[in-house]
Amino acid sequence: MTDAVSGVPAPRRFEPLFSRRYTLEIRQQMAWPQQAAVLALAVVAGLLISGAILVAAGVPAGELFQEFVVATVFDAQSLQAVLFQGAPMIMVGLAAAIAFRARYWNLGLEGQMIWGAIGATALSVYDVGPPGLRLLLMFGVALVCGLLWSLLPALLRLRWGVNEIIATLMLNYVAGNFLLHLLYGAWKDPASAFPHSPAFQPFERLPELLGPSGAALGIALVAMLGVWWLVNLSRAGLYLRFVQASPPVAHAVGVPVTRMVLVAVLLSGALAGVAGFLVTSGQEGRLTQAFYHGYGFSGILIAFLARNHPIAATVVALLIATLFVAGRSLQVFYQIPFSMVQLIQAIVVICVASSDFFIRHRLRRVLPS
Amino acid sequence: MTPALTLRDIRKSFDGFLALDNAHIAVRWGEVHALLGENGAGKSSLMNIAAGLYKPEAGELLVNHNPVRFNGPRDAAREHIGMVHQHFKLVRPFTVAQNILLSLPEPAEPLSYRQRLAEVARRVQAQAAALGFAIDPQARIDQLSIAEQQRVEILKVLLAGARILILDEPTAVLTDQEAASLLTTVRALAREGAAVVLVTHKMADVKAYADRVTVMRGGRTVASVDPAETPVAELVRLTVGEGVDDGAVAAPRRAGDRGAPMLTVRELALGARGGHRPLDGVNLTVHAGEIYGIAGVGGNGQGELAAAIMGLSRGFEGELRLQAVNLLSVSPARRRHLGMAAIPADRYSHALAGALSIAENFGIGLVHAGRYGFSLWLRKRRMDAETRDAVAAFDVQGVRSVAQKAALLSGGNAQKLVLAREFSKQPRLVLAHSPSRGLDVRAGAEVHARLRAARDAGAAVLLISEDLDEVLRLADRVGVMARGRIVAEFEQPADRQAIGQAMTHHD
Amino acid sequence: DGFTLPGKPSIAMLYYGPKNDGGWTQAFDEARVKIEKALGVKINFVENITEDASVIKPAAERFISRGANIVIGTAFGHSDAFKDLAAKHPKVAFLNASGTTNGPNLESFYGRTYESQYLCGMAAGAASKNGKLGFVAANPFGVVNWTVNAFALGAQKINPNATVNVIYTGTWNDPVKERAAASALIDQGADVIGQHVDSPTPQIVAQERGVYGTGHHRDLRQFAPKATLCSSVWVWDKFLVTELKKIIAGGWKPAPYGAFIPMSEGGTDIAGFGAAVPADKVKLIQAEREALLKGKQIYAGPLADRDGKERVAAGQVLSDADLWKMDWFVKGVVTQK
Amino acid sequence: MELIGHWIGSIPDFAVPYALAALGLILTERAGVLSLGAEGFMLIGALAAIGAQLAFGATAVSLVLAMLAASAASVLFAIMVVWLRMHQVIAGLVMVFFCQGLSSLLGSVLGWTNMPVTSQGAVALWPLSELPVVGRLFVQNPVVFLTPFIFLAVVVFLQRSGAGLKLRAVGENPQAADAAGIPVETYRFLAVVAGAALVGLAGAYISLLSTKLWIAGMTGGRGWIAVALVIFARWSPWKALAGALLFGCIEALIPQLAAAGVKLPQYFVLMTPYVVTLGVMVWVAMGRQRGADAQPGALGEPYVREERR
Ligand SMILES: Nc1ncnc2c1ncn2[C@@H]1O[C@H](COP(=O)(O)OP(=O)(O)OP(=O)(O)O)[C@@H](O)[C@H]1O
Ligand SMILES: Nc1ncnc2c1ncn2[C@@H]1O[C@H](COP(=O)(O)OP(=O)(O)OP(=O)(O)O)[C@@H](O)[C@H]1O
Ligand SMILES: [Mg+2]
Ligand SMILES: [Mg+2]
Repeated sequence: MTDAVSGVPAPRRFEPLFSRRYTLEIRQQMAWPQQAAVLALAVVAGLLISGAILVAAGVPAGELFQEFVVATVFDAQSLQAVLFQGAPMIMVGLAAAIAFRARYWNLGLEGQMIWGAIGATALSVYDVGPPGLRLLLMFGVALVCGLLWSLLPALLRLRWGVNEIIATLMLNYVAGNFLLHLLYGAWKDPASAFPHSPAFQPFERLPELLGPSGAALGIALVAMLGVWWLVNLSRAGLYLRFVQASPPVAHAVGVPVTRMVLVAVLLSGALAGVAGFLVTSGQEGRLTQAFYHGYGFSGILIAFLARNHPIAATVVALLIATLFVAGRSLQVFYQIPFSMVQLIQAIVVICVASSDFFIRHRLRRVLPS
Repeated sequence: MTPALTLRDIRKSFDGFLALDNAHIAVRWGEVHALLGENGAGKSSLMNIAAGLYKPEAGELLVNHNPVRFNGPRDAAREHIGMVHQHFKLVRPFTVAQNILLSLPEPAEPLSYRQRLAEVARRVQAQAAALGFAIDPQARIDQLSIAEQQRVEILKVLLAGARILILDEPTAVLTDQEAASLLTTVRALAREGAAVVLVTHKMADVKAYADRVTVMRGGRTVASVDPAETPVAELVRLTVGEGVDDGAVAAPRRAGDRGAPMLTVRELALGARGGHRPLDGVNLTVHAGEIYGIAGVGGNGQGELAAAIMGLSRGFEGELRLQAVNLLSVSPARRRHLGMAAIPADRYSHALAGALSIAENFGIGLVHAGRYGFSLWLRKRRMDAETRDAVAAFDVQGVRSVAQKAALLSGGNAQKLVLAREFSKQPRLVLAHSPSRGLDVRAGAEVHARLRAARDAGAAVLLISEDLDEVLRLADRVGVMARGRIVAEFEQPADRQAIGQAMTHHD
Repeated sequence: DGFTLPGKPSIAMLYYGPKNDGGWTQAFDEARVKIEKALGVKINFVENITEDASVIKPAAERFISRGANIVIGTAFGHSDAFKDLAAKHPKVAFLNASGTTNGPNLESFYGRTYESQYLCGMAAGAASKNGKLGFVAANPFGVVNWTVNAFALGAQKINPNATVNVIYTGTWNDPVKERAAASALIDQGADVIGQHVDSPTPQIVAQERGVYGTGHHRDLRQFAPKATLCSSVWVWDKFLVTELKKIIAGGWKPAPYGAFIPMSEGGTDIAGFGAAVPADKVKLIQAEREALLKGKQIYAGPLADRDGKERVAAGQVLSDADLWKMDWFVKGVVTQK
Repeated sequence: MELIGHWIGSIPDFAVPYALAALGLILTERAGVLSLGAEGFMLIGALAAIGAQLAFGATAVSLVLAMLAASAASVLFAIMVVWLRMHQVIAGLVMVFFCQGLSSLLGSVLGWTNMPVTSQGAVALWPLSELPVVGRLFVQNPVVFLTPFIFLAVVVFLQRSGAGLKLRAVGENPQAADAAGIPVETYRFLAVVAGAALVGLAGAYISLLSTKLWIAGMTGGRGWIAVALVIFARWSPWKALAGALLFGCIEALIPQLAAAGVKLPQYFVLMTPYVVTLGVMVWVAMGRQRGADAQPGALGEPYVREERR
């Protein structure tokens, strides 16, 4: 019968790997202990690969643990450094998480940080407001400036569907150049004529609270609680969950989708603006050229790794800060190039992101061919 | 007659859900073999396995007595198996010829792309003519009607050399005439020696066109019988099992029982004048305390009308009033506040967020009104408690906890959850679009009962359904929709024949 | 009094960029090797310490916690962090290149690059046929502006009508922008390209286009042997070896406003003369160099800016403070603003 | 007039990397894979070209090796998005980060940083090169002259070949493509790898043919502009070419104006490429008609055969 049929037999085609024995299916839900196990395995895998690279680069294998764990976490000074770096990281992590919850790719965290810092610094440069309130005002203005800078791409996206990934990214470059414009122009430090703003007055710097990073960390933790409240305990959080799950469903069941996206994006911008304030007022003590470098990317990774959960984001931010500090220490003592530290971070993230595959899919054994 | 395709003891599960267990079917050359079963019985899954798209976990596939294993549709095509899927597998921005070229095996002699397209176009026209219709190979898929798209699918399968044809619910989207013509063609193919599997819900089609029928229920094959010797009642019993009765047709309400006009639609239109107009001046009025049923072949503007009422999209012209309020200018949230309830056709696109919990999906309906706290505070506990009550009241089954994902509910129970939410406030207007689609008979009957109850409580119910039986069973008044307008209205009891006429012969 | 190390010297350097950046940082790395030899000590270093307190402090703290007692920074952006660190670690000596902060155990230092760039300008003026010079600069502020002006003044010493067209690229190290700038300048007729950016790109472009150039940071003849007339180079080792010896000897007193090193004490110098500079002009340049070593001042009055406004009165010398703030240009300099 | 001539002559150096990168991205994205990793692949291509040139000294060989290197890096991306079905935006971002780290690490470890190379110089396309004003447009390195042909080849492949049809089908509707027997994963994988080769070529152009040396992070955001270009070219190669030319014109004009001493606010000028990108995106978005959207139907969606849709 077959022979009588028309048509030419097709040659054998390359079939994807595994397809003969296994089939891929979407897994609706994985119990959280299992999820945690997969995640932990992924992190371990990432660290093992990284460790192998470091050993190949000349770090004695025996000292890796010492450097990464003992010297970083159990050393008061390093812990201080972790917290110092951690506070703005938490802020950008939260900022990214809240935007992603509205399905909005805010890659403009750095631009919003820049504007937050510019806003805060303007008060210092032009001496606005009484000294007693200055810090509070700087905080507020940074918040508003970050928010306003995130408004433009949000409106473009909501009004005309302009891709926000590109728009926010391009606006980072615009903000960065505007920052240079100020620092090489009107705001150049008259004391040294160097391209950074005049140093802040003592009352414009975040005070020490249980250590140099205490105040910044305090603000970050309050922000974390606020975001957690918003997404978990408030009605807006419920709306936001619908927007994240499915915008068409959200719209149909009466969630004000546009307004929720706008709220989330503006909040994201505001948090990033405050992050800019934390760095300038808490760490640098003035507006500098490159204070924001790397935060945008870190924020996105933090949010992704934390599954956009505010408390998880805080933990992940501190872990990433630890990785940075440990990386710096490797850099210092083993002449490991910084790019290797960057590479290691990328590898850990790739491993964790890949582990998602096992959380969201299942390979089911089928009849072999 | 020799067996063409045999599937034996097939097992298949999806994410832990056993969709097929011990399923079989044996199709012979030269026969039209009907595959009958309720929604979710596993018909499509079984046929997807035969077409090489899904892989079975256990069981055997035989073509002409030879065991085969498929790694993909290509392998099935090599065994001359071709399938027209329930949801068409066409690339919309491509032309007919391009779509067909995609699934053809590489030609033996080297031809340029252009030559191959020309060759395909020629064969398309020839094959179409042989089947008794015409089609433009250069037309883009998104410009074709559903029936035309289906013809493209059939041509695709035939031109790829298929001799074992699987048609998954081909008549569901066709008018009676179109369906009749398709099934006649199918019979002719079988007479020429092909083997045809016809997946369907329609007993009449089985009786009229099938040589043999296999019945599935709950993922198993329950019987394989000769339709000519089996009465319809027996076929129904085989498909749905014992003891289901949705026959309770309440007496329709007479004009005198109706309340004031609730929903008024005047000259509702969508699309550019002169161009394609999915809605082209719809006029209808639904009164309080009545069910107005809209019958019609799918794709005649029903989806757009539902979208207009629910507020899913913009760009509508004309008038759409709930009592005095013009709905077209208010948001879905406001519409709900005004007392609209909606049961959309596609649950997971427009009613339920599968990734969220049952409680959230229920609570979202009342949260706007401030029932579960104000904007900065969500009264979760109250929401959970009320969800539990509603789930019990509406008999939503398979709920282990209200915190479980809505996506884990089966189709019928998901629909009951939608109903529970939509009827949690006394609605004044209910829009129900194909509310029992994808539900088994029992669940469908419950949905119908709820709609009647809403009507009896004084709501205006607009029922849009492609299932004429459903409309006739529920509606107090029937409007027929065709080409984007209501072409006829009938008072109940309506003449089924006349409605069928109106659905297809208009202007 | 003065600062005395508590123990044996242990030196650490914080590099702003990667050690092989071809410019600023590489100059320090080359100096490090020489200093190690001269002092007989091993110097630890770490790369990519950007101008970011959260990066600088942990790195420095790490070194200090493992025994470093002399820490050398290499960026003006390290200044504030070094100020804090110096206050926190009074037993550690801090040095910072191009820094702005000083203290009892902290000294910033920088070279008077205008001296060497002046000589480069002379070479450029001598090699130029049409007197149209180009200059690729990074960002417009004091330390860059003074090299631009010195370059122009040097060129005008040879050719009074020489003009300098300057393009600021806005970044220190973007070879793509530097190439575009250098090409555009050559398109506009410039036949010698000076530079104050980090990469050797302007020299490479000059060589490709068959014109000349003068380098900055390091001897750039390795990149463009035909084109590079000479380079303004850092000789950090000369200054640092002396300064480190002072620190090790004990009783070190950092300069209260930082060490602003003239060519005679290290800091900068010029390297190499391409064949394109005529021998007599080479002699002239050598003579000027000797004069500078003896204390000749470049920014000596009377000196007016390009708008004719007097900037340095006759008999005066521009103060260091005014040098750092220089935001004006001498006659013949064409800039974007 | 003089200025215009020089300006026109320097346009290709800016436009060609954008054009090639955008073309590579179109090839990838037409198969339904959203590729945000362009910046990373460009860096890898740029580094590899310099390394190869230092080792072998033959421009053509270096360009080919650069393309291979970028393709090799993209295999990781392909594994992530095609096999592991990772979120494509995240995978792209991670890829950029990874390639930044890898390229600057290798660049410094292998000693390729700041090592100038000589490569194939400009050739004149006589007699066009003798034309007044626009003549300089025809004195360029050979890759510039090759670029239109590369475009033509890709357009012919996409629009006039069976494999191109299949690739687009995979990007429009992988369910349908799969049912038609097209190996979806294979096509996507190859589209990623082939697209990355072109993106790598763009990077190699910058390092090997334009700058002639490697410095870490030297692409400076140009990969992102290419991503934007693809979006506002609505995935059409010819429109992307036009967009790349527009960008080339603007970027080439800036230094020319500066060299001519035109007074411009420096840092605002440096913003222009980004502001223009944004402006064009808004303009395209505002003018876009409903339904007339050329975005591949399944862009960014991972395909799982047995997934219910
Ligand atoms: N790809 C899939 N992923 C998960 N579940 C699936 C998938 N395909 C089918 N199912 C489930 O398997 C069961 C059988 O579905 P199938 O589509 O085969 O039914 P059917 O008989 O064709 O129904 P219908 O008449 O609605 O087409 C259903 O419960 C369905 O939800
Ligand atoms: N970029 C182009 N430049 C010039 N002509 C083109 C171009 N693209 C398509 N065409 C012309 O338009 C006609 C339509 O193209 P074709 O049918 O091959 O593609 P298509 O399937 O319509 O592609 P798509 O739907 O993705 O646009 C072709 O005959 C070709 O001559
Ligand atoms: Mg089915
Ligand atoms: Mg077309």
